[in-house]
Amino acid sequence: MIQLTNHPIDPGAVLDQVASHDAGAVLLFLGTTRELTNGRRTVSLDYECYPAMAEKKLTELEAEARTRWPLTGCHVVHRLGHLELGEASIAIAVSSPHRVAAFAAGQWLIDTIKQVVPIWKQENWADGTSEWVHPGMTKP
Amino acid sequence: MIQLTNHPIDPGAVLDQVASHDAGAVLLFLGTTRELTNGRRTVSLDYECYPAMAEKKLTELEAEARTRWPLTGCHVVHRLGHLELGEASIAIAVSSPHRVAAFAAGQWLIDTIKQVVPIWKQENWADGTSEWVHPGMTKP
Amino acid sequence: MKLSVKLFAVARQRVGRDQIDVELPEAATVRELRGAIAEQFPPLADVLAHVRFAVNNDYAAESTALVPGCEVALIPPVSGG
Amino acid sequence: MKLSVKLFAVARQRVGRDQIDVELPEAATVRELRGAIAEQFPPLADVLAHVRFAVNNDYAAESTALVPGCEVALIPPVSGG
Repeated sequence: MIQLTNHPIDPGAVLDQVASHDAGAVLLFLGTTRELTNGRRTVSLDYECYPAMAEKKLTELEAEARTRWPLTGCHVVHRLGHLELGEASIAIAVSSPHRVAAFAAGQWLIDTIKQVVPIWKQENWADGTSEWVHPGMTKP
Repeated sequence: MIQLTNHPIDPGAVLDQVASHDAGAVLLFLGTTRELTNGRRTVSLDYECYPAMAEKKLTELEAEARTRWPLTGCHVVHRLGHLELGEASIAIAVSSPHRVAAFAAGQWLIDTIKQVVPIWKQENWADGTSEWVHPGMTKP
Repeated sequence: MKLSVKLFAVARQRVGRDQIDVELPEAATVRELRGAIAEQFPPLADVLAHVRFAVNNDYAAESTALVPGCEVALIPPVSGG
Repeated sequence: MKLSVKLFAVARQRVGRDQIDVELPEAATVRELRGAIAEQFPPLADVLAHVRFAVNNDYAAESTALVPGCEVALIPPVSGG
């Protein structure tokens, strides 16, 4: 299952989605709002997405993860809107009979989501300025 | 921090232990009680440990993980006593500014804990028999 | 033909709108769309080298032909996760 | 000297106690302890090839010398996690 939400992510609810008697390993990854980036202070973040395509890509990636690894559960939630420091922007939970698959699938999902899913974050810096983050794009 | 406990593990409380404004990534690993092992059905597990040495080894491994990777938090809880199907026997939470370190530290911790910490599990099989699990030891 | 292109993040910010209408020859490709946007929307010119385009919710090759009614979006480098 | 050795899991089960007292020459090593246990506690003989020993809460080498009062434990292959 995948979900885009404007509400805070509840890690316990995400874990519940992947619980299974066939699981020996459960992995949860949370991306959280960090205060310092290259020495600059962030006070908050705003996330926006291209909803139809973001849902489609997340759904495709979940299906691909389930094909690549023997998962007993896979759930991805991405937060949108305004996030305060310390809040989670993404939660990825996977469960599997064995831990190697859980780690591999979790790592592949976060790496791939960061490359292909049309979601963007805006850093709101402590100096009052804001800036969309576009990796590899030179500043104007 | 490390903890040995006879009570069910609360994943939310474990995550709270590693929360940090300097963390961009939080990883939680749960080892859970699986129903089937090589086709045999488990109904429950019992864990026992050598308490003084288990605490010492877990504390050493946490310290080593913090030396190897730039972690902003590291918390390991191992459950002891009687566990029903689906319950977590271990929870490992790590947080770090970046996700690569969080994944590497989490994977190293579970791999190493399984090799060196003096904790043992007994499988209680559906056929009524019970058996201590000692990897590599031939059956009597 | 006239094609609507959805804008996000810095692209939306530059133009001040979440969608633009681009004038294109019939059966234009993504490559031609890129050129047309550079010409018709100068504030986007310098970001175009870094963006991908999506057609009907999939990333499209430069050679993909665009047809009336397809859903097109300009996708700056993503930063979710 | 007489040395107490803690037992766990299958070793405890075999002997029916969580500790055994082993008779050893002074300054015996872990290697000699292994031999003495095999001789004095036959139910443990066939597990000894697979176990490690801990002295004062650290895994000990076969050549480690044992002194009176040290805490010794027989550690079968572990299965926590």
